[in-house]
Amino acid sequence: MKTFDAQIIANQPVSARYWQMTLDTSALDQPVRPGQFFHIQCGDTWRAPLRRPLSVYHYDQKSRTLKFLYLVKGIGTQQMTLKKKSDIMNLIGPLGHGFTLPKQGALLLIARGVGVATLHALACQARAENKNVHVILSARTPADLLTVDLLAQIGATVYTVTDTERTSSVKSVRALSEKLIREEGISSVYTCGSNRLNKLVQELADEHQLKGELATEAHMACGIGDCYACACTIRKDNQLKTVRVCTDGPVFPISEVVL
Amino acid sequence: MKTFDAQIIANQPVSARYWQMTLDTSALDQPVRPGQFFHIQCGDTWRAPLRRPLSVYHYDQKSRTLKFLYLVKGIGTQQMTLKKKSDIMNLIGPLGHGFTLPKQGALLLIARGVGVATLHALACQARAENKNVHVILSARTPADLLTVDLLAQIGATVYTVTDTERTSSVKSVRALSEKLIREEGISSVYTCGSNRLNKLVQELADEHQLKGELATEAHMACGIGDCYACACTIRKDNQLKTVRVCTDGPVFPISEVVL
Amino acid sequence: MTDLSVNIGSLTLQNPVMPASGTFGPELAPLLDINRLGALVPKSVTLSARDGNQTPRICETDGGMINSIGIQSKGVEHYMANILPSYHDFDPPLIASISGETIDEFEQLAARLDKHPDVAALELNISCPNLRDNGQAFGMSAESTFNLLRQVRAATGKPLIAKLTPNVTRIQDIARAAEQGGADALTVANTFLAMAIDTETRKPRIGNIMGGLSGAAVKPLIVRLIFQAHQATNLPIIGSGGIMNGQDAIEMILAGATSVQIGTATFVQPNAMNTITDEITDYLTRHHIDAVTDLIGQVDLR
Amino acid sequence: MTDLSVNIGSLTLQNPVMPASGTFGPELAPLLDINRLGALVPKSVTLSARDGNQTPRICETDGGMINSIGIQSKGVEHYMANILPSYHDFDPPLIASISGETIDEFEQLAARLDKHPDVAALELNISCPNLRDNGQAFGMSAESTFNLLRQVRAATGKPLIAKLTPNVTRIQDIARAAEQGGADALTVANTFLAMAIDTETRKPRIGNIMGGLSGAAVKPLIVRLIFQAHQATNLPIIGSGGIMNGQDAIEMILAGATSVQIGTATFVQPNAMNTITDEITDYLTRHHIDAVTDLIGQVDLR
Ligand SMILES: Cc1cc2nc3c(=O)[nH]c(=O)nc-3n(C[C@H](O)[C@H](O)[C@H](O)COP(=O)(O)OP(=O)(O)OC[C@H]3O[C@@H](n4cnc5c(N)ncnc54)[C@H](O)[C@@H]3O)c2cc1C
Ligand SMILES: Cc1cc2nc3c(=O)[nH]c(=O)nc-3n(C[C@H](O)[C@H](O)[C@H](O)COP(=O)(O)OP(=O)(O)OC[C@H]3O[C@@H](n4cnc5c(N)ncnc54)[C@H](O)[C@@H]3O)c2cc1C
Ligand SMILES: Cc1cc2nc3c(=O)[nH]c(=O)nc-3n(C[C@H](O)[C@H](O)[C@H](O)COP(=O)(O)O)c2cc1C
Ligand SMILES: Cc1cc2nc3c(=O)[nH]c(=O)nc-3n(C[C@H](O)[C@H](O)[C@H](O)COP(=O)(O)O)c2cc1C
Ligand code: FES
Ligand code: FES
Repeated sequence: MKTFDAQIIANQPVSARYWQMTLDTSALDQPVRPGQFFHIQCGDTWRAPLRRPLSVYHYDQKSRTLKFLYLVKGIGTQQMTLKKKSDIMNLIGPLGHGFTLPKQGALLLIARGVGVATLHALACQARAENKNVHVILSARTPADLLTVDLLAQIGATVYTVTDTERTSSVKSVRALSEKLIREEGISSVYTCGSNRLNKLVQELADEHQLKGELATEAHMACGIGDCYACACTIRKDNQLKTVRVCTDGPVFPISEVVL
Repeated sequence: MKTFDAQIIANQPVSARYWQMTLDTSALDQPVRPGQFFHIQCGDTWRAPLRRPLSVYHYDQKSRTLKFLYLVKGIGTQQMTLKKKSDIMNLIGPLGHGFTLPKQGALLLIARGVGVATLHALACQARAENKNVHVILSARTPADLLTVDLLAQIGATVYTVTDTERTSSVKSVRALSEKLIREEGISSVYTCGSNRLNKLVQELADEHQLKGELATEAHMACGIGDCYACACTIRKDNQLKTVRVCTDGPVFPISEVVL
Repeated sequence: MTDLSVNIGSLTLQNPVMPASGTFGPELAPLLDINRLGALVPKSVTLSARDGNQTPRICETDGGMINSIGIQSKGVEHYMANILPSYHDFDPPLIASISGETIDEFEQLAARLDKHPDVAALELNISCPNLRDNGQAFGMSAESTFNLLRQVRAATGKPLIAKLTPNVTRIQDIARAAEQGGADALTVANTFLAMAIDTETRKPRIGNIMGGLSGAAVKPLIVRLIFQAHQATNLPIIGSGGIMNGQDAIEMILAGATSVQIGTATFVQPNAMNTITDEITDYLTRHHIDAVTDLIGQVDLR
Repeated sequence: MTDLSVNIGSLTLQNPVMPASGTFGPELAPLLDINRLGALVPKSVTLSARDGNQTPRICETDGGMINSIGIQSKGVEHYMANILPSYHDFDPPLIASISGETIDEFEQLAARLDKHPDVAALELNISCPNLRDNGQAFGMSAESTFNLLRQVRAATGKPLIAKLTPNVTRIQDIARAAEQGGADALTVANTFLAMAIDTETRKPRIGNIMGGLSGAAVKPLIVRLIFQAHQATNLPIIGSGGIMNGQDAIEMILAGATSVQIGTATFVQPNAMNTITDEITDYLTRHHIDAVTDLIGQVDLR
């Protein structure tokens, strides 16, 4: 973890509401793991003093380039869209605990909306380790579906479900997931982006004895474990515990998460 | 007076501490007089909500282009330097009472530092009306002297005095002024930019029975007469009165000014 | 059609947006459609003439400004002879802001303006931080607030709006005191006592050393004060402090305000009040809300 | 050589810059040179374990942030066993911030920490807006401030720093009460009670409804409070609230602060405290001032 400047290689929209930023992070001297995040100064620190947490969407160790996929939401991400090639971004990271890959078996990733930004890096790593990866992408509309082609390109099998096509109900996703669990040797399941899907994955992991992990979100101030802004409750050994998403997470075993 | 947008034609430094901005003010439909000012939104209205008053440095009625000459001082003027050709500035103006020209006789203008920004437009108008114009420019260093060539170009006679050359004492300026008053048929004298010179001009106007005017400065909020932020005290008919620089000034008869 | 009208005591306003005293005048006419305002609120007037405070009277701070104008006024007679007539041709009702150094002065001001047909209501500026030493004001004590209101109430039948100071430990107590004293509404609130020092000259950046902070910086404090005052009383509240856009106005209405006053935003953009009114309408339309009054105090506490 | 050292009661600090409680931890070590701080101030500790408040616990506002962390603490025993040791290897003295719901809790906390060799002083958080209903705190009453200080004073010989709340009508009275009760220094001040509402969801943007405002927005209010407290007492003052750079720190020192605490600025840039220390040195050098103590309270009132 360090504070460093990174130069923008590219920053452009990938759909109506989502942008992608590519950074030259040669200043980084630590490995970056899927599920970890960076705490980013978006622009005008006077009006908007707080940094914004963004997951590693893609990290290339060789070229030391880092990519974020971000939803343009409020003032911070709006300011990010104003940044141009060669501008400098100030980052803290890599932060938090990332995903752990299963020793064996295939992975099932279930992402809703921008949740795919977080799971994408995991898909890449699993494919690099030659594991089978199945990804269910859920979104409001087909136009909101992100990175379908890229995931297919790296050899993941992608299933898309959307609200407008009425294919994204928890019931349908459960049916699809159970089919994959039965047929594809899924040993672990990962999710990010929707509370309803979190619950589903928790149930699936429990019912089918799968390793399961969830990437959580919380409003953050420090991002490094000092301020307790990002508290969430987990259950460990049947005891409720308040932990920090930024340092104890953002990835938690799905069995520990209180939904 | 109106609120309007103006596109930047040019914005560049003219010396180490001064910049000049040229605006396309075709939205303006009123005459603009020397000594009047505009109230300008400099940039980030979140951190710096207040507008900044800047005098008309030059206004060309035909092309409707407006120029400001500004000292880069604090956050507002610093933000102005970040503006580029084609960017839009939001202005209120023209505001305040400008200078009045003498019916006959020559003009003596005594400016210190950026005070010349205000007097320059007066010199232009007086020359356009074929009046003789003598300008004493005072500054810290020769490098800080502004618009010497331009004033000479329009046919004003320019005298420069500086602190580093030890020619700018009130005593020297008085001697030079008295010589000009004696020899050049000066009927009116104008000043802007220094309290010590204001006093001198008040004395000269009194001693030599000249028409005299002073352009004053004050911190402003509204710029249009509503808020009483810009109060200053004047003496009229031997009574002290609190007036507003933005609407009752910024130009006052030198005899009324309390220094 | 969206209904923007609101009631402040017996007064009905066409919309909730009005100027904050001291930041408004007929000079704005070329820059703003004054007839689209909910009400007109001229600068506070005092009984006899006052010169106001030393200069500089304003300075800028991050996201705000400090002022210590100190009520420059030519007295109530001049006000009636010159100021009130300058608003005569505008449609919205006029709320006269009055300011005194003693309770008796407030009473005399109210009595003097009581019969004036151009005055629709009185706003009692019991909260100016720029009049007395160290920012002291009547509104800092529940007792003096109550006494002041009661005495003024006896002097006039016009609706009385008590403009509270935010510089107190418990605004609830002051709000209740004003209500019990006979106020018809509250303005929450005046400016926050503040100070800034120029580190280069080491001088205060305000001639009067301290002044009142306004602008975006104070909004989260004002939203809290409105919420607290709304819980403590049944009076309609006029929210004031840091409103820069329609969303800020809606935020204050959700916290409990019936109406809002705009000050600093007018310095940023002279037609801010018109824009804010439009943005309130847009918000109501987008959320399918028929009347702005449906939003008052409707913050969702679960 | 510029002398940055200052005294807070019997404690000598190598420089005036220290963290504000709740915004600092040993986690910062890779991002900040902790040994260059004037003192270390961990998060406030309570007697027994507390879970803290509902989420969201923070939100951003213009030029600031609201927090309602609500003192998440594992209790004083855990503090002594785990938290204090995590600072053991750093050089600067440690100021333990303690927070209680009753005066007795404060006393017990002080007594428990009194003999701990790693604790150089105690900061009494009598001003947390996030513990009790509606932001109530001991520091809102001169009487309870005096009583609390007197009782804690009897329980420990360590220097006592009373952290005051800004949410009061007259900070002068509270400052004097703390002084008379036996405080060695004052921190001026904790956060301002504030509220923000999301106009789209109509929900409060803080789980706990209200929280404490910090950051650049509050600086002009804190400068005023420091100035007032400095005029009212002889105690050294630690200024806290809105310091973003060295110039802000100098402004507070000119107003009367001996030392400063930095909170929100650390979230903006984790090494902010080091930068601010450098900027203070630069200022002193540029102005040919030998010792930072020469500036304390030196605002030029003419
Ligand atoms: C560990 C982690 C990883 C994330 N990864 C991504 C990602 O890869 N791509 C992406 O688009 N988004 C991601 N998010 C969510 C992202 O941080 C928020 O969308 C973003 O902070 C919103 O900022 P804003 O200024 O645009 O919105 P605003 O609403 O203006 O933000 C105001 C404040 O609320 C906080 N906030 C708002 N929404 C969220 C949220 N959902 N989670 C946490 N804080 C929030 C902001 O950080 C800020 O402090 C992640 C969140 C976390 C905690
Ligand atoms: C009628 C009038 C005409 C002016 N014409 C010119 C001009 O043509 N060229 C030029 O360079 N300057 C001119 N000035 C001064 C100019 O307005 C200030 O230098 C400028 O506002 C400084 O802003 P800043 O943000 O750079 O400085 P900051 O110090 O950051 O400003 C902070 C605040 O103080 C106010 N302020 C600071 N200095 C002055 C000052 N000298 N007078 C009034 N307010 C001040 C600002 O308006 C702002 O509100 C004029 C002032 C007035 C009143
Ligand atoms: C320059 C200025 C002058 C003011 N004069 C008065 C006044 O005369 N009477 C009064 O009650 N409030 C006065 N105020 C306070 C405003 O009416 C208003 O309460 C405050 O500015 C907060 O609103 P804002 O943040 O929208 O500016 C003044 C404020 C400013 C900025
Ligand atoms: C996230 C957060 C947590 C805080 N926790 C505490 C605390 O536990 N005890 C305390 O006395 N003050 C606490 N504070 C207040 C700070 O110590 C400090 O007084 C305040 O933030 C003002 O300073 P700033 O503007 O530099 O942040 C906290 C502030 C923040 C932002
Ligand atoms: S964001 Fe500060 S502890 Fe997690
Ligand atoms: S600046 Fe408002 S009256 Fe002059």
